[in-house]
Amino acid sequence: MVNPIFILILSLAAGFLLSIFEKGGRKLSLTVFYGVLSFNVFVIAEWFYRIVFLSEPALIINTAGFTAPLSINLRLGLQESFVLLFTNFTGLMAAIYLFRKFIKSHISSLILYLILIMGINGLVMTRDLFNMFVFMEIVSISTYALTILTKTRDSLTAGFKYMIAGGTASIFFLLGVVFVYYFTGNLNLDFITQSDFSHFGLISLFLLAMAVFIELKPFPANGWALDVYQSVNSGITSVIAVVNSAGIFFVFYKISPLLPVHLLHILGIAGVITFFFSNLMGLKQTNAKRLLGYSSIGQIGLLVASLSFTIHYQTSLIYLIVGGFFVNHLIAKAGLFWLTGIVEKENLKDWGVLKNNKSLLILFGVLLFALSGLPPFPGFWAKWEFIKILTQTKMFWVVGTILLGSLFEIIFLFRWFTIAVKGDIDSNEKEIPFEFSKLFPIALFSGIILLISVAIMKSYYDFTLIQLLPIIAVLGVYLLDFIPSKIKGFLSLIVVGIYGYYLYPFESNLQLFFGIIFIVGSAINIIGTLNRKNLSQGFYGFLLMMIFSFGNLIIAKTYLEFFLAWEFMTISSFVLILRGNKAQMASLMYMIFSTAGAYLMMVGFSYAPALNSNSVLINSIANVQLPVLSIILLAIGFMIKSGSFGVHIWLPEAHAEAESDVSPFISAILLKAGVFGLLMIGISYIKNTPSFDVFYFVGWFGVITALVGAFLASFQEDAKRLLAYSSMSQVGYIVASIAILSHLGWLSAMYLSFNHMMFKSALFIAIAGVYYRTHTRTMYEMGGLIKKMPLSYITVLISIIAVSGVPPLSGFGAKWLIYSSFIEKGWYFQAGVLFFSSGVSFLYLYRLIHTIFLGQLKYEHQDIKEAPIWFIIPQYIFMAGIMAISMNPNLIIQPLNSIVGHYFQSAILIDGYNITSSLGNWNGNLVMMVTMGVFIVPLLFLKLYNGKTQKVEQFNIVYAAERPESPQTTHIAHNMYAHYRKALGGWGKPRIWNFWHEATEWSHSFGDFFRHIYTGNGQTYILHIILYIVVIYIILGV
Amino acid sequence: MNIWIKILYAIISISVATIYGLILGGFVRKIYARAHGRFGPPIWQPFLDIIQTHGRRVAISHGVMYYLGPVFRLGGGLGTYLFIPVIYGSVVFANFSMAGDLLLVMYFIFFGQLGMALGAGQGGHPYSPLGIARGLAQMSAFEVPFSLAVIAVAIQYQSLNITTIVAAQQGSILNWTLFTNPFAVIAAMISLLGMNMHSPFSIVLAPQEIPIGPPIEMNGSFLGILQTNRGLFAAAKLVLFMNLFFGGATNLLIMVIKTFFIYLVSVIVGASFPRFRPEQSFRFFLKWPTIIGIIGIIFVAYF
Amino acid sequence: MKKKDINEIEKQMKLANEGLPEKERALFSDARPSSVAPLNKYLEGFLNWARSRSMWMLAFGTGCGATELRPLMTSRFDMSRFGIAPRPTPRQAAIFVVGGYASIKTIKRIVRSYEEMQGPKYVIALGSCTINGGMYYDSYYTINRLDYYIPVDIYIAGCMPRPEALIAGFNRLKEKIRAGECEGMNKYTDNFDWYKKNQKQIIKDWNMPDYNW
Amino acid sequence: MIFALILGFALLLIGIYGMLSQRNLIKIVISFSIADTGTHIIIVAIGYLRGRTAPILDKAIDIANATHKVVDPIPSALVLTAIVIGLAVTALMLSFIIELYKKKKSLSIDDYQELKW
Repeated sequence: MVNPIFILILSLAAGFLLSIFEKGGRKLSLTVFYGVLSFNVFVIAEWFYRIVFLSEPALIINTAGFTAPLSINLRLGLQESFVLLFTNFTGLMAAIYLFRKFIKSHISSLILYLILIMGINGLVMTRDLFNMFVFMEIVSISTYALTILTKTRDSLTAGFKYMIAGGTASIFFLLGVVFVYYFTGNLNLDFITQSDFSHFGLISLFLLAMAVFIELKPFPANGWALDVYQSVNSGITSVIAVVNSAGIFFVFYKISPLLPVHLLHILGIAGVITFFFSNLMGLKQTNAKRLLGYSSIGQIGLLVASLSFTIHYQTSLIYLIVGGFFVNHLIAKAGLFWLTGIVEKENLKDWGVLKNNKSLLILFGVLLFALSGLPPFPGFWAKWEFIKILTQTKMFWVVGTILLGSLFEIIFLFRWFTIAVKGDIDSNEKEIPFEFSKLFPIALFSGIILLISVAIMKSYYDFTLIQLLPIIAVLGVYLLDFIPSKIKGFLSLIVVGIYGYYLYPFESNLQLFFGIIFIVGSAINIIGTLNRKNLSQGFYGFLLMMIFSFGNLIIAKTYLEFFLAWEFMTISSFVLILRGNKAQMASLMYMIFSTAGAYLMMVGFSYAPALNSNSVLINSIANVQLPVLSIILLAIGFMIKSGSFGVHIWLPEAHAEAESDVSPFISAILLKAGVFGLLMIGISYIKNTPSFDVFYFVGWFGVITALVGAFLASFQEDAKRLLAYSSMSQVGYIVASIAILSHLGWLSAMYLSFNHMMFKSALFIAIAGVYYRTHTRTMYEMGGLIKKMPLSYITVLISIIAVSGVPPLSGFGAKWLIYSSFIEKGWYFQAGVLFFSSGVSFLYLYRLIHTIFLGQLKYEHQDIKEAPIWFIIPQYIFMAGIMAISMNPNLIIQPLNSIVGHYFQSAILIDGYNITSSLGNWNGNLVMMVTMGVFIVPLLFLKLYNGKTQKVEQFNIVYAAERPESPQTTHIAHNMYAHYRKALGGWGKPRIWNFWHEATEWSHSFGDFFRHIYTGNGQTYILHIILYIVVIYIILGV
Repeated sequence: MNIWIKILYAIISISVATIYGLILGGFVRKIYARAHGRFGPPIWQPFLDIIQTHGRRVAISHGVMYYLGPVFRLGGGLGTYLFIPVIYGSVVFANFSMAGDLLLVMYFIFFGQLGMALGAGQGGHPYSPLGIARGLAQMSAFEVPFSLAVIAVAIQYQSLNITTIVAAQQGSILNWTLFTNPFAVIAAMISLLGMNMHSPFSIVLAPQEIPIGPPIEMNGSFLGILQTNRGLFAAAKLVLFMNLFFGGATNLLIMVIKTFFIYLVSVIVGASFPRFRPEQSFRFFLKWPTIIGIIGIIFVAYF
Repeated sequence: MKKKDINEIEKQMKLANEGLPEKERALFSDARPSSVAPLNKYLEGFLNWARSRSMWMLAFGTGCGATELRPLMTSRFDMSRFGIAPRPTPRQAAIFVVGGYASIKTIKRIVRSYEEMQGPKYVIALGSCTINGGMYYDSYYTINRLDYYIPVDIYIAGCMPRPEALIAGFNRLKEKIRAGECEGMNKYTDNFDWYKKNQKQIIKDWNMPDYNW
Repeated sequence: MIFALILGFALLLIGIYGMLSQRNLIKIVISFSIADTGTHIIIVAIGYLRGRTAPILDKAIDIANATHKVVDPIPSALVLTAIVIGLAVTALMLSFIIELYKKKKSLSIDDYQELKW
């Protein structure tokens, strides 16, 4: 137990003595240097341990034998020890990171570094404003000097700008301090209260706050900081961005109780604006370190905002929110800055080199996901609670700005990530050299942030193991990644089986139904992945993560559990999509749209009233009256996931570019998560009808989605894209049926969901098999494969009949239910649109089967074989399901009838095989029998009456008395529905795509426009600072 | 009811419909010929053609789907017909209409078309998919006014059951949907023009552009089956329209008269107009008849 | 012979298809056509009756005689009253009307189209040129006798024959079909090698299979 | 004292104006120094509390009430420290300028704006 004052003393002493030690060689001085840094960490760690776990009171250290206010006092409480532990530890790590640099550099850099750390320690602990100024200046001067550790012209310029900006800020701080003294006669924070200040005295606090605030780099008075981040050595940058920022933020935290609420709010809003604009400007940034700088500035803005808006809430919440943002941002940022130093690529485009270095890539991923505020990282929890507070206090503008800013951040961070995973690299690119001293801190920080995440989940939220399962899956499979992928696949199958068995005792049958779609459907689809030949590193981990999150979605008991599972689902599916060969753009779009949806849902859930039962969400939400705003936001969120019209553009890309055995998961199962969510809102909706009929519009969106999806599918050349749009269309039907809010409607929605899961899985797996053999997805490059891949053909045939709704297969049941429900409800025009889209669906279905399997076989496909057995097995499992339901629709209709019966009065009568609705009836079995009959009779007739039948080959066609030139010119497949496109005229333009494209362009242009205020001229930056203070002053209106 | 008797009735019903449909086809050719100032073939010419095609000694087949295509087609025709109650109150001609309602019939129409499209597709001839692409596109377009009309009928009678719809139209000629909901009937009749694929909507078979389109490779019995189906399917569609919009029929004679006049509409239009280009046809269906269909729905639902 | 034996022989008698490049061989059927015996008297008679009354023709405008085919469809001559109907594809046609002189380029197409028709099939040769070359008797690029290349059932002489003559020819063909005399298809398969030899003698760029199914 | 205060503020404003208007790096540093000095003068001017004595603990002051009788020595200490710090910063700035000049042979701040946006 060492008095923390020794940190200061020892550091200072060592700092002075280092140049003497240097005489004994660099080894000795380095030993002393690292020894002191470690000592600091050790001392603080011990104090932290005592305060947190042994509940010791905060330590007050009086200096010079006097009590405060006459003397300066230091305080080491919970907050201080936490911040100090963090800063000292980061300082040590950064020093380790800089080890190679420190071996060679001048001894003064070691001294400066020690003094810097010492200054931070003092800054955090001191309770005296004057002392604070001194420490701040110590920190600043040592930082200025350290900026030129790597002496380049850029770092010199940046350092100079930094100095004049910092100097200006310190003038204001000095003025603030002296005014505080003038008005209160005191400089000790423990002895000053807000009431000590007259109205006029607020000016002193204002100056003080502004000086600190300027050091925290608010937009737009922060150009100097960006330059520093960009140009200075990564190790030092990490110290400036993390250690310094942490210290200065803590100063802000210390003086914040003094600040009047409205000033605090203005600063909070300034923080939000900073967050928004720096992320907006980050969009256009291509320099990795400067980008991190933008992100850093933004995050600090968010940190300030979170502190300003939550300061009056309970302490544990502040710890979670502010602490969460703090830890999350700083750890991630430190790690990322260090990474930039290792990769040494300035331009983001060149970051594809990471692809060859898996361990760096993983670290990069962890840190980036953390920085983006995705679960399980602390930033997620902080954001969730923060948004909740803001929403409940109806600060919607702030919420919107923060979330939009976060979205921009997601965009540039994930663009970076996708480049790192999938970007192009030079073939003569050198391997990234391995340096333990550089890698170690990053790895350690990644580990720490994961540990903190788990700690928050376990201790603050009390999550059970099952909620942690998605993370455990990823980490667990990562450890087992050396096993061949087939074994991993079988293991996954078993694990999913056990997981399903564990989940099985559901509270409601609705859960069971979705359990079957999610878990059983996934399990069957896993069989398709067994075809993988190589190690498939990381694949099964994220696959399991996705499946577990599906499961967790349906057993979620609170909004947070639901949302957590939702986010895990998004993350895992994003990674899975990104594994595709050309999936860079696709996965990015998926991530952006998913995140936008998730943010809307976050607000929606935050605004929803608290649940008051311990039942699963899907049950307990029935007792809650969701406000209209919540319903709208949640509905949009879910509809983004289900690919509704307007927000569908991610869908075809993601489905098409994902690996072909991943697509069935995305299309057949993932989209159902949105369906599940909509049903969940619906359950609340029917019990507590809101004043505004949101679902009427949802219904319209559903039918338009169905129509547009069908048209878009018809105009695709890419088989998987076609299937993707088909999914969009089908889910449109489902969404519209849910929106009907009637027994028949929900029956049809669930029936179609189940059916869609089966036939779309089968279709995607079949196409996966075709792709596996032909290596192309472009349909017109195939053709005539029926003779080569008959089993796949049969799957596709049965599936497209099921999709199209042609009797006697199960698809007709869906159509019958849907139209009956629409007409029953009185949604006549919607039904008309659905009829139209179901007519259009024939176009793409025929195109799919014809251009791939019928027509002319190409030369290069003359000796391909049937798809591998692992693709055939799942297909035929699904086929068996479709045929069973087709023969006996009661297999599914009856259970669904009872499930939906919980929510609505049953509207159908089941009598044997006959199902009667209020409008008509349908006897699936009889239809099947009659169809069999009318099929077999002509077949026998044909067999009997056809003369000698000669089987001929593909070129034995009449061809205007000529012979076909080549299969390519004889196969009608390219732009098959050109005439329809022509007929549609202006309606066929990709307006939605253009809209989002324009939105992207505009936001990038705005970002570019705003970042031009950073002219690079130091004087302009000073002007910004001064103007900023003046403007805030005017707004404050003191 | 004994299933065998049911099947026997079905066979009778189908035979009547097929013969009627084929004769109707012959009659139409006669009408066309007269419009051209010719004598034209005898009315029973379709039968001769069918016998002749079945009498071919050799037939070529491009594969399994090609073989099954016509089977699907005729199956579709048979099924469509079998799910429609042909004569109101008749046991023999009730067919298997208890298996489902109007929606079933509407979707069963696609059964044959899809199967035929697949068969033609395996034929490997470029004109087949061209014709099918036109056909499918046109179908999706004329389905719009037709489905709007069907919705209007469903609203009007609060039922999708064809027998119920027919029953509601009994009593007086003014009870026919034609008079109670003229807009829906107009929309449906225009889409019938498309379904029957006479000019100006004969873009699928268009012998001058894409020599006969989908069935270009069809020969021998394959073609014979298709021709048989053409008669049956025409009869089925006409009976459906008669049931939905023209009061149904209580005996065979009325059925023949009504369906003949319904068909005459297509024939007259067909004999008077040249062919549309495909995109003109799609646009046409998505414009005027659709608007009329919407008016039809508004008319029954909100007035 | 038993059916099994026939199959066996057929298997041995695959066509060589030497005119085709290697990679296209699999794209064309190499089955050799075989003759099909008529059914028993009554059944064949019935079918022949139907065939004679439903004459689907492939109106292949090979030469100038094709000009005379068109008026047949008009209201003046109205061939449809005889059950004659044009078909757009050889697959569905039973009567091949060779409309006049056949140049070597055309004879290739004639052979191809003829072989693509499904039997029983009949050939009407129009105009003198198909009989003896007519005015092209000494042309270097026109064949003189059509029935060296495909079996012809009816010749309609004249340069050119009027539509009335054509109708007379059709009626004569009708009678021949009724009488069961038109077995040109079997003649072609029975003398397949002879016909092929003749065809290949004049068609130099033989880039199609030996029999166009 | 008021005069000192006004002078301090005047110097501060002049310094800031100089920092904003001068293009020469050295002149900017000089302006900064002027502003800094202005601040120091302000501190000195307002650091004195009217009616209290110097913070020297001798007999004249009752030790128990010392906190209410004496002027806190902090402002004076503050000024001293601030001067020292200002000096350090100025020195550092000048050394940066030297380095910059070595690199680019220019003293105009306009020549050092490659880092931007």
